[in-house]
Amino acid sequence: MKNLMQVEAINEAIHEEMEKDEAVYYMGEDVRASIYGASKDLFNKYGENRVLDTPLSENGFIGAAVGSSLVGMRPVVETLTSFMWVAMDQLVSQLAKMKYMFGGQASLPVTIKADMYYNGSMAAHHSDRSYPFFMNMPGIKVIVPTFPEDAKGLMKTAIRDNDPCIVFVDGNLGGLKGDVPENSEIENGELLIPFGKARVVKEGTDCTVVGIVNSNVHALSASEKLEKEGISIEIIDPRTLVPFDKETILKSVEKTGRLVVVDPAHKVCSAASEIISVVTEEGFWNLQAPPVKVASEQVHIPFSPALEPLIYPTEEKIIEAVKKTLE
Amino acid sequence: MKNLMQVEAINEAIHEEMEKDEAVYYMGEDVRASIYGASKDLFNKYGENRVLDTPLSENGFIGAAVGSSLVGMRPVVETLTSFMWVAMDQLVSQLAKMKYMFGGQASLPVTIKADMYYNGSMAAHHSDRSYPFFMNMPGIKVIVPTFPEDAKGLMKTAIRDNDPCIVFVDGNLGGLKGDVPENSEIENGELLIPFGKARVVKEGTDCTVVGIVNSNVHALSASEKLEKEGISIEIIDPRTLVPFDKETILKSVEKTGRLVVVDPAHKVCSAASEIISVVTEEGFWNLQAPPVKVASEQVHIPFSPALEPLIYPTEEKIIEAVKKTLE
Amino acid sequence: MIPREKHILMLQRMMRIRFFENKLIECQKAGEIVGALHTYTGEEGVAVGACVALNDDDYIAGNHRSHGHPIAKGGDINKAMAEIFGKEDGYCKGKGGSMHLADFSIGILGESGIVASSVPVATGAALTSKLQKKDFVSLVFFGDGASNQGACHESMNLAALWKLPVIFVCENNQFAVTTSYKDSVSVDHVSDRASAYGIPGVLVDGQDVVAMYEATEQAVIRARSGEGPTLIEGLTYRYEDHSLGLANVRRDGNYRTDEELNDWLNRDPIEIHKKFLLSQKFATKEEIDKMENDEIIAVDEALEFARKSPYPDAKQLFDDLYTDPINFA
Amino acid sequence: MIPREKHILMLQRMMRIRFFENKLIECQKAGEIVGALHTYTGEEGVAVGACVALNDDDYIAGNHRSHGHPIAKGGDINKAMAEIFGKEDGYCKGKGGSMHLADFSIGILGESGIVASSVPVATGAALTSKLQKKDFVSLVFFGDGASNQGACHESMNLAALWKLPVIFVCENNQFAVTTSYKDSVSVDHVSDRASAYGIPGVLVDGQDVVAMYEATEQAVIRARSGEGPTLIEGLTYRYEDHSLGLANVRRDGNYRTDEELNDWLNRDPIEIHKKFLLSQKFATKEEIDKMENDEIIAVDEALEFARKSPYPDAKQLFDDLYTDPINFA
Ligand SMILES: Cc1ncc(C[n+]2csc(CCOP(=O)(O)OP(=O)(O)O)c2C)c(N)n1
Ligand SMILES: Cc1ncc(C[n+]2csc(CCOP(=O)(O)OP(=O)(O)O)c2C)c(N)n1
Ligand SMILES: [Mg+2]
Ligand SMILES: [Mg+2]
Repeated sequence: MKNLMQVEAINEAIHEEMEKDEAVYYMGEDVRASIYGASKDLFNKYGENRVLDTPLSENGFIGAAVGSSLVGMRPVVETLTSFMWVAMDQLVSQLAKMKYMFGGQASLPVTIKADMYYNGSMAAHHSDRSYPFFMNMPGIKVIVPTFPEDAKGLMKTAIRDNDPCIVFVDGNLGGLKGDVPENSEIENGELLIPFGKARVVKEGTDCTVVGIVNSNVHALSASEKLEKEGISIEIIDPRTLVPFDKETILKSVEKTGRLVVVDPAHKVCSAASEIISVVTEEGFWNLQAPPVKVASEQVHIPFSPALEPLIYPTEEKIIEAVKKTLE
Repeated sequence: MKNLMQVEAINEAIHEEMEKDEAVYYMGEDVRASIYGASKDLFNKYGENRVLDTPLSENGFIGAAVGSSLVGMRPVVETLTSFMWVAMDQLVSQLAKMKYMFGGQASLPVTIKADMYYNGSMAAHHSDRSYPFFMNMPGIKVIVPTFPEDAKGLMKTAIRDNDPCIVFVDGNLGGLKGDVPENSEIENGELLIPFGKARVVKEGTDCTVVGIVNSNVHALSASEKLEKEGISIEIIDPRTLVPFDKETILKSVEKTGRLVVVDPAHKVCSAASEIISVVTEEGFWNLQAPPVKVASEQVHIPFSPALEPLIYPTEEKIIEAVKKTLE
Repeated sequence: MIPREKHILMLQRMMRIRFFENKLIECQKAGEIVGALHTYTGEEGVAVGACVALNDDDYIAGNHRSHGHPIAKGGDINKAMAEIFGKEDGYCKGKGGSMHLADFSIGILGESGIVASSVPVATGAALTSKLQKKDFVSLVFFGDGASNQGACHESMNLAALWKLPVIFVCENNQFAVTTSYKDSVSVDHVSDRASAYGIPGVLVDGQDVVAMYEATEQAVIRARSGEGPTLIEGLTYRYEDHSLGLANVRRDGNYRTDEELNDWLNRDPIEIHKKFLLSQKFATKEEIDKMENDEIIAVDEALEFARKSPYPDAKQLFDDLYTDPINFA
Repeated sequence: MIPREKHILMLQRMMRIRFFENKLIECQKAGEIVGALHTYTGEEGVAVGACVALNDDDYIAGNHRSHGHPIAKGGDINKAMAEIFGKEDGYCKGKGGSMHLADFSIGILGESGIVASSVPVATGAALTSKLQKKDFVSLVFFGDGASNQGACHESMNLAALWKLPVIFVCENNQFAVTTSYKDSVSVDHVSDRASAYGIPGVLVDGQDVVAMYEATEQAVIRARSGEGPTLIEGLTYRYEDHSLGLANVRRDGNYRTDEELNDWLNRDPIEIHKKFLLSQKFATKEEIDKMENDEIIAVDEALEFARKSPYPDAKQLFDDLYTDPINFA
């Protein structure tokens, strides 16, 4: 076991995959200088043919990644969710649609590492959390790691996956520390976390709390406080939203009878909306109280540190929501 | 009263608003030739300074519409939902965010008429139904007319509204005929349908069916068949998804105890998911059965006429869903 | 010197496209084909000249006007026709249709319904060639209208910077639907824009298949030797209106005159090349007639093939979305 | 001939920007400011030369490096400072912050955090001028890095086609974060790309505020007389690293040398203009010292203003999203 920050765990995943497979290359803006940390030492180690600094042309270079993947490469592209709007042409019309449209001829092993720098006084242009959109649009796998171990294992699985994956990396979790097993401690020698399998972060009996990215951290601290009041919550991290592990959540709700979904995306048409709709459709008779959504307020992200924190799910909002289900 | 097709009703709305206000202009690809019908006779009537054919640069010209709106114009832009991906930069970062980001200084009276040509063998690149995304992203009003009267009245309201509006026009409804009141028959002389007020398309007692765009047509025919079996459904057309008239739906579910939401968008994170999540959060105790989502299958739109119709909500699927709520 | 076989091949492929398209026009009018149908008649010289200058393992990508490119590259017209009919034996098992033909096995990376959207993709294929030190090139077709999309700018800059072996071929058929390129491109020629990237820009008579071949050949040599991309503009004309699937677009607004169309009909790329072959004694009238006849038969057979092919089965709906089926929410 | 007052005004505004930015740097280091902070020191000549050549009712739009532009246009530094502090009296009531200053009342249509994203917007403001037969112009600032975005291509083409009164000002400060423009722009100069749109492209020494003024003045004349857009490239340099808010970016990878920085420091736009004023006897040393002092005081007052301004109240969170509050699902 070693104790790593999430960003270090992701960096390790990329190193291991680049080491293992020459077809993997890393591309993005200023990735050689590693300005966001995840590409640390890649350039020194793998050189200019495998670590590409791009011009400021996200649509162009994401499209280039797509094209290169069709004929033998396995690109890993670093960007921010907020810079993906300018690249939606290639993300939607090509990356997401191409395989199906061509009857399966295309293989698109592209991984996009999309950083979400919300909650850091970056204002509306830099704080997007756009995974609900990519849940609605078929064709891409939507990966939402929380803990360092999962971040490493899911990133490795994404790079090895033959379908397009977007790994949404929560900037609030970059410094989150956690135990990550050494490869020598793992049965087959490497950490690969499968897609579509939720993690039960904490078992509990009174209410199921599903958390997306940073929400799991808030849910854990809420849990401690709730415990003191004799309330036991079960925390579930879906880890991937496409594919989605419905069963683990439905089973948990069968046990607890209650559901709170915590999601830093804007609340309307959020991942939380989807999860609540699915559980009510399929687990209705197990629900003993209305499910509660704790998601971001339906407004853009304001700059002011006096306003921004009001937007997001917090420990307090989770506690309140859980109690509401128990009224 | 006159009997108009939806596309004629929309054309009438644009004519009336251009007549009334010199600041309104119409812009898009080949709009002078009116290749999609809605801009019929605009060019003859208002000339080259008010009806602009653009180069094939959606990001550029939608951005130009945005900029022009900031300093006095009221652009109406015609495009297809599928061509909006290339323009997401301007739609999201400017059109949706600018007013809030600048503390209210910006006023953006932009109307986008976004045609959805799904269900016409146009394949994956031309069949998008992207309103769920614009529900998730704050800042834009999301208008989803069904019947010709509403299409005219909502289009006029949109053009007159001081906020950005996207009017999602269902290509399947272009030829749908309906009665539209003459201006002389209307109290204040013109047809303006307010945003955020649902239309009760048909009253009923056993199950509430919420329909988005073309789904209302299917719901109406389903209703006739169900009636013969003694099942009475209440059909509600929200008409606008942002703002959203939650009350009318909650009240209806209070009466019927059952809910089916019909939505041609991809089912995951759809408008249907959102509506179901809201009704379960706020109307849980009125529900006598699990709500049912009838939305498009989670797959891209295939070209083949043997496959495409399998994707969308149909009369049969609605009948089945309604019966399921009554089991 | 272009070998004789290539000259013959170019005539053959042009004729194949012409007959293929004309057959589709018939079927479309008879109501046998659904959806949009953008035909390539009149423009055959551009795609054929360009593709015949490529090797089999070079790549191409294209756009909504999508039948000419794959046929020019040597695609299978049975599969192409079946795809346009939405049938199981089509190139994409019926999932793509007219606007999305593709044959990865012979370097056809696919047609794209969103204009200019293939341009970055083709640039990316060229990036693989460079990174893997291969020597294949990649060529992309796009229209005069599409040239105004930002995707073209970004790709040309990237390709020029990284010296990627990609060839940008603008098919300037004078219009984007009803809009003249003079009203949408702010310089005289799309190829003039090459200077903005420091790459060669070549203006070619697209009705002269030999000229297209030669320009492409130069670009291929440049690309394979690591010198980077070339922008070629082929001046051409489409005989039909924009899309047969949208009847209301046809001639609407009188966007072009009969005289203009006639002028171009008098410079038909197939007729020009036939004359060239005869004048150079590369083929006799009889040989050409025979070729023509063979192509007519091949297209008839393709139609038979398409008609006979079954529609895809409902259970194929979810195939090919991901490598393996997955669970959604 | 540029009137003396304009020369004086240019020095004033450049000094105001310099002191404003240096004050922010202090506050940032002291932890008093949160978020990203992209400073404009070193580049003052570009924005000031450009903006002083405009009228008050002309429009500008800018980017993430966002304080210099509004100050150059005559913006209120109290409101600008308060905004950067996230306070209620800020330009955007604290909602925008450093990257989104705007003052619609004096033609500042706002700074944009997404690079190149203001370029179409400014083009649209110019469209209003044309459609309403007004005579205002619109000017947009963007970086060397941003010039590679498709938005620039689409806007320049549109503006050139429609002869819109817009001026595209590329601030070539040599880098996008750590990436040299030589590694991101495939031609020698961004201004070389003007030929791709048939518009004038002007390369200017951005450290010479007078040269920037003159180039802009020419572009304004052209724009107002209906001849269309101009692309101006001002060569300049940023003294600080990309963003003070991202400490890990600073000098990372040694993307530039101390020598290079020193060479540029020796060509400081403020010092150059001071010398010019003295040499032309437009101002005495004492007058300049006095101006300098006044600006220092003004910036100190702005800081006081910002510090004293209250934070916005929680109930303002939902204001300004729509014209009137609406109901969501
Ligand atoms: C992004 C986008 N905008 C608009 C369209 C609709 N459209 C399809 S083809 C076309 C015209 C294309 O003109 P050009 O690029 O010159 O190609 P041509 O049809 O002339 O071969 C248009 C406007 C589209 N498919 N994609
Ligand atoms: C679309 C987009 N991509 C990336 C970024 C991140 N980013 C912000 S500023 C910047 C560099 C911009 O360089 P340049 O345009 O030259 O302006 P400068 O900072 O040098 O003034 C980058 C990469 C962004 N804000 N928007
Ligand atoms: Mg064309
Ligand atoms: Mg720069």
